[in-house]
Amino acid sequence: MPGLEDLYREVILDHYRNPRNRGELETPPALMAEGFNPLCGDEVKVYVQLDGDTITDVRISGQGCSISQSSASMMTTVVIGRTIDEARGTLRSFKQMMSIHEHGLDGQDSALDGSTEVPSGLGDLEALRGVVKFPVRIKCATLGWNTFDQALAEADS
Amino acid sequence: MPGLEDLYREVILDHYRNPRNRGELETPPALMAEGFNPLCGDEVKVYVQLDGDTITDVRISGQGCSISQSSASMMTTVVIGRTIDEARGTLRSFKQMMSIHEHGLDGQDSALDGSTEVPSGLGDLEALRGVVKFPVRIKCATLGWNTFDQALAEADS
Amino acid sequence: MSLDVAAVKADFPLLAREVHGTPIVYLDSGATSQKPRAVLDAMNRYYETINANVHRGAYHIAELATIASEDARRTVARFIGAGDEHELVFTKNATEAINLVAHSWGRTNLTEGDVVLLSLLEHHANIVPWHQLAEERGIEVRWIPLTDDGCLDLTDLDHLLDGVKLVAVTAVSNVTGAIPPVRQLADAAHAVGALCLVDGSQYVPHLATDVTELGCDFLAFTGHKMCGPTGIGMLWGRRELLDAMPPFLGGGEMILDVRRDGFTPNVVPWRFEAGTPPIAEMIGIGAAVDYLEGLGMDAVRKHEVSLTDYALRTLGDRFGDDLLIHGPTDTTHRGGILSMCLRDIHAHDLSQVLDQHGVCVRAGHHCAKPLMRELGVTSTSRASLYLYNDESDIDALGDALDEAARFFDF
Amino acid sequence: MSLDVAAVKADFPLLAREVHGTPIVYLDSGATSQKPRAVLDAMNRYYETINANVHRGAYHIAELATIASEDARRTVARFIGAGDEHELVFTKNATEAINLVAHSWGRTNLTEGDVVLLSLLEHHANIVPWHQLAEERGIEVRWIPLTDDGCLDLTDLDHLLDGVKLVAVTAVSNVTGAIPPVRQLADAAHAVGALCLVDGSQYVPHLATDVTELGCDFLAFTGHKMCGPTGIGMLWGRRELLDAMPPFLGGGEMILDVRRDGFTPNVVPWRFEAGTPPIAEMIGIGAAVDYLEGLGMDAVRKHEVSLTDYALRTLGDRFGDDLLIHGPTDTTHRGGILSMCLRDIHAHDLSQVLDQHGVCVRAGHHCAKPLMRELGVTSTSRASLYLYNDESDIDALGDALDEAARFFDF
Ligand SMILES: Cc1ncc(COP(=O)(O)O)c(C=O)c1O
Ligand SMILES: Cc1ncc(COP(=O)(O)O)c(C=O)c1O
Repeated sequence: MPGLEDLYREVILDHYRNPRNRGELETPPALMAEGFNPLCGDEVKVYVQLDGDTITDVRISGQGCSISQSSASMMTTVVIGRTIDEARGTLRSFKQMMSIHEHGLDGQDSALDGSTEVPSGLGDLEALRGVVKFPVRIKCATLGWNTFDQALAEADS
Repeated sequence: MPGLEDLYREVILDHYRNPRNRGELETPPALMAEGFNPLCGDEVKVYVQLDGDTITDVRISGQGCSISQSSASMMTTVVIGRTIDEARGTLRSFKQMMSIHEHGLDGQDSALDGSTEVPSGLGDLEALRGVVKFPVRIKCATLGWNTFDQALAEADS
Repeated sequence: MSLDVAAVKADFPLLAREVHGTPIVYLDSGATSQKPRAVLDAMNRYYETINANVHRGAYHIAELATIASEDARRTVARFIGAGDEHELVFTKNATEAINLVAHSWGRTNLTEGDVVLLSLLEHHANIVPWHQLAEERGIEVRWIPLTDDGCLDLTDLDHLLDGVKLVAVTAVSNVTGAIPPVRQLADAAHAVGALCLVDGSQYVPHLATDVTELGCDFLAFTGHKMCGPTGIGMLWGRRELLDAMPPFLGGGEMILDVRRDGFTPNVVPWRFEAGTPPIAEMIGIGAAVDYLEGLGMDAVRKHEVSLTDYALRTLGDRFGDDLLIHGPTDTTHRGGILSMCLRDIHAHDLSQVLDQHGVCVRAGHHCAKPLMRELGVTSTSRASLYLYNDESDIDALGDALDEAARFFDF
Repeated sequence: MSLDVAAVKADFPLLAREVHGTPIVYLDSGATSQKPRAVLDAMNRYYETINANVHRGAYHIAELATIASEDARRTVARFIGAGDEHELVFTKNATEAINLVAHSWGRTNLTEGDVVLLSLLEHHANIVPWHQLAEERGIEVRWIPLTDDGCLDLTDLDHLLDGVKLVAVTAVSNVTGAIPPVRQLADAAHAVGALCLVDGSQYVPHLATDVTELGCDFLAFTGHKMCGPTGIGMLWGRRELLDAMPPFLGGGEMILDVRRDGFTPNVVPWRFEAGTPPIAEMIGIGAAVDYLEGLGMDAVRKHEVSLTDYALRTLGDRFGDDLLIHGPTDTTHRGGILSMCLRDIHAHDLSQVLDQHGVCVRAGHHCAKPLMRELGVTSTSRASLYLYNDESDIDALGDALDEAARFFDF
């Protein structure tokens, strides 16, 4: 039976209390996407500033629970300074970690044959691993990431 | 547990084997209505010839099971020669006899408070009383009658 | 007659279970109620002894299944004070019931510029079908505003009713518990030649219901919130209205005849029940109504009012301004629904901590986003009461809220 | 692997009952199947241990309910060979599934003069929704005729396909058991740029199903005919098609956002599942699929083919020309459905006598009136077989037919 300490790891609470990179960026030049968590009504806006292929800045606005806020906050610290491809690689790894129980709970990206391997190399983000034991909260953890992904998609189009 | 003999009384089988007043009448002057039993697909046409308020002839065409055919056949023998009002009285009595279990199985005329008294004075028609023990067959027994009623309704309009 | 809650609780198998090592405290009946054993037994009995398709079989168990399911229709019709059971249509849930009205009555009677008047208390089920009609037909969706305490603001009603063809309102808000004056709204609608649809999803399970007293033209409600199974909802409509409405879904059961070039629809209610009906679920909802009638709806309501009083009072005492409970404070004008915000702890986090203490509440927008925006929140934690809850459940909620306040105290 | 029918029979509680003092002989699975104990147990377990509304609760039993019901979606998707469970939409029955396509895809893609091509084998569920669209939009409903032995006459197919946007056919006739060449029809439809909807209501319960092999774009089927509960049906559709289709019913669950002035629909499949889903029923159909997969669909089919062979042979021997059984005689091209006429005894009378001997068959038009007219009958008595039937059931049917012939021998 998973307990609260599996979910609310200290680093998560820290990012929740002190979210990094909150705010907005001017659009354009920044890209922006808006995401909803249909379960709880949370809305998040993710702003992405690119310089060529490099992500030079990311800002988060909107409300959310500790999991969605801290996950988005950690994300900003990981992707700023990376290339789009690198960021997408991290996104994939993160979502793979989250996908263990996600199929069936998320409309966007689950497959019938969910792999059960947990990718490594996510740093602080691995603190979110406990979320998979609380399937309903997976959507919270991935909200910022999916919205970030949407913003990047605009760069392609 | 009701048995077949409750349903297939001799007089019923007799009317089934030898249906009275089968055929058609020219319309106009005769009135005609068409009825469906949505359960089995049976279709019946009832022709009614009036002279003023008096029913001078009734004819039945179409197919049906023993219950619907014999009920319609018996009906013709009872209503020919009667006034419209008299025929409607018999119709009411007959449907009351049939309504004991009918509510809920029939869309047209049942009430929440189905009376449980069985009217008398229906003559041969009382042989159909056993049908109420077979609720699905009630629609068979009333098909000709309801169609007759519809034909009469045209006289009003 | 008052409710013997201990006995009632014992009727519900799920309430005997534990979660995370503590007895469950189920406070989410606004989302779905638990089911008494009598309801499960009735459905099992159907499946084990008379399972057969209805209306079309001349054999014994098919007759018994037909009678049992149509008996349920009569039972439910009587429960809501309908004089004619043909006015009661079974759907899959309350949502389909409202969509049925929007498709069949709405698309026949509403044209561009016609107004459907909703309240800001509505559940998405009573919003989206009208938005869809607005997109498709250019009807206008207009909103009855709220007062500060979350009731309907009817000061401007005359003006709001201009051009209105349908007033569609909930009888109990699933967020604030507010009970709008449905009768007044129905009368006002009729006075301008409009109809009134009532969303009774949160009303019928909790208050004695009489469609004549409500004065409405349509009443939608749902089985799973009233001790019945999932997979069944109900639409009551006035007979003349239903009789004049075209079919919605097409298929078996709803026809009198089908030809290569067209079809002849059946009479009501079957006209609106295309395909194999939810037979076991009809029998289940019949058993649920029998169960509720056995307890008496007045006793149920009385119990819930006094429990809501207890909750508002004790939680107010314990948490003061730290705990915001939305909605009217006069419990005679509200249902047992408590939408809470504890300080600035997010509803998801709050309900997660509550869950660790066995306390089940709902976190989110409760499918009422326009109302949430009006209340200035994106989500709340909602505790909703029913006949099997008692003061110990409220106390457990208070204890768990205490724990949450401590856990997130930074 | 072959079927141990005695063991299978023992899994179905209802089959142990008697009617009129004799053991029941259930031959009406084409109308609805009996349910194995495992299915009832799964639903009871849900109600007794994890009953909660899905997708919206952060508490433990709500999570378990969400996982269990979404697991069922995956189970059913796999059962029909769908690579992506998001292609599987739960409805209330097969009828709603077809109506969903007619409303969402049909009203978006079909305009006046477009043709929907049906076969004369269709059930009303796959006729009336298109008639409704014909009335509303002026589309044309066109019919594939039949050969003398009740199969589809495809000699003129090229010509029939002119102007066709959708071919909608049953995979097994519920009256004659005929199995049309669905793959050929789907390929022919695609060749002219049309889509193909398959009504799998009588197919999925009886034959191993693979949507890729069928080659269709939509597949509708229904829970209660495949050992599952009432109140649930399924629509499978190709992902690109579903993704592009607008919502049908509006309400909770099917939205991402709702504002005063509009709404944003959810992704598939939830976009098409408005309101509280049939949760217990989803879990029930998942358990039904587990049950069927445990036996193996190839074994089920093999058993039914050999039992149909036995029936055609022994009944032919006993009754000769007195008993007309409609449909193809080659059992590799038909399902276990036997529509019978015994001399000129009306189907209602025949089935009534059969019932007195415990034999349950369906009498009527089987919701396929255009086909009945084509066959030149208003009703037939239909015996339909399933995995729990054996030769003794066929023998009992023969004995009861004998009695009926005697009873009505005048
Ligand atoms: C071929 C066929 N299609 C569709 C249906 C409709 O199924 P349901 O009544 O469950 O919607 C049936 C059964 O009644 C059927 O046999
Ligand atoms: C007020 C109200 N209306 C409608 C509904 C919809 O009910 P269902 O989801 O059973 O269709 C609900 C519950 O979800 C509700 O609370």
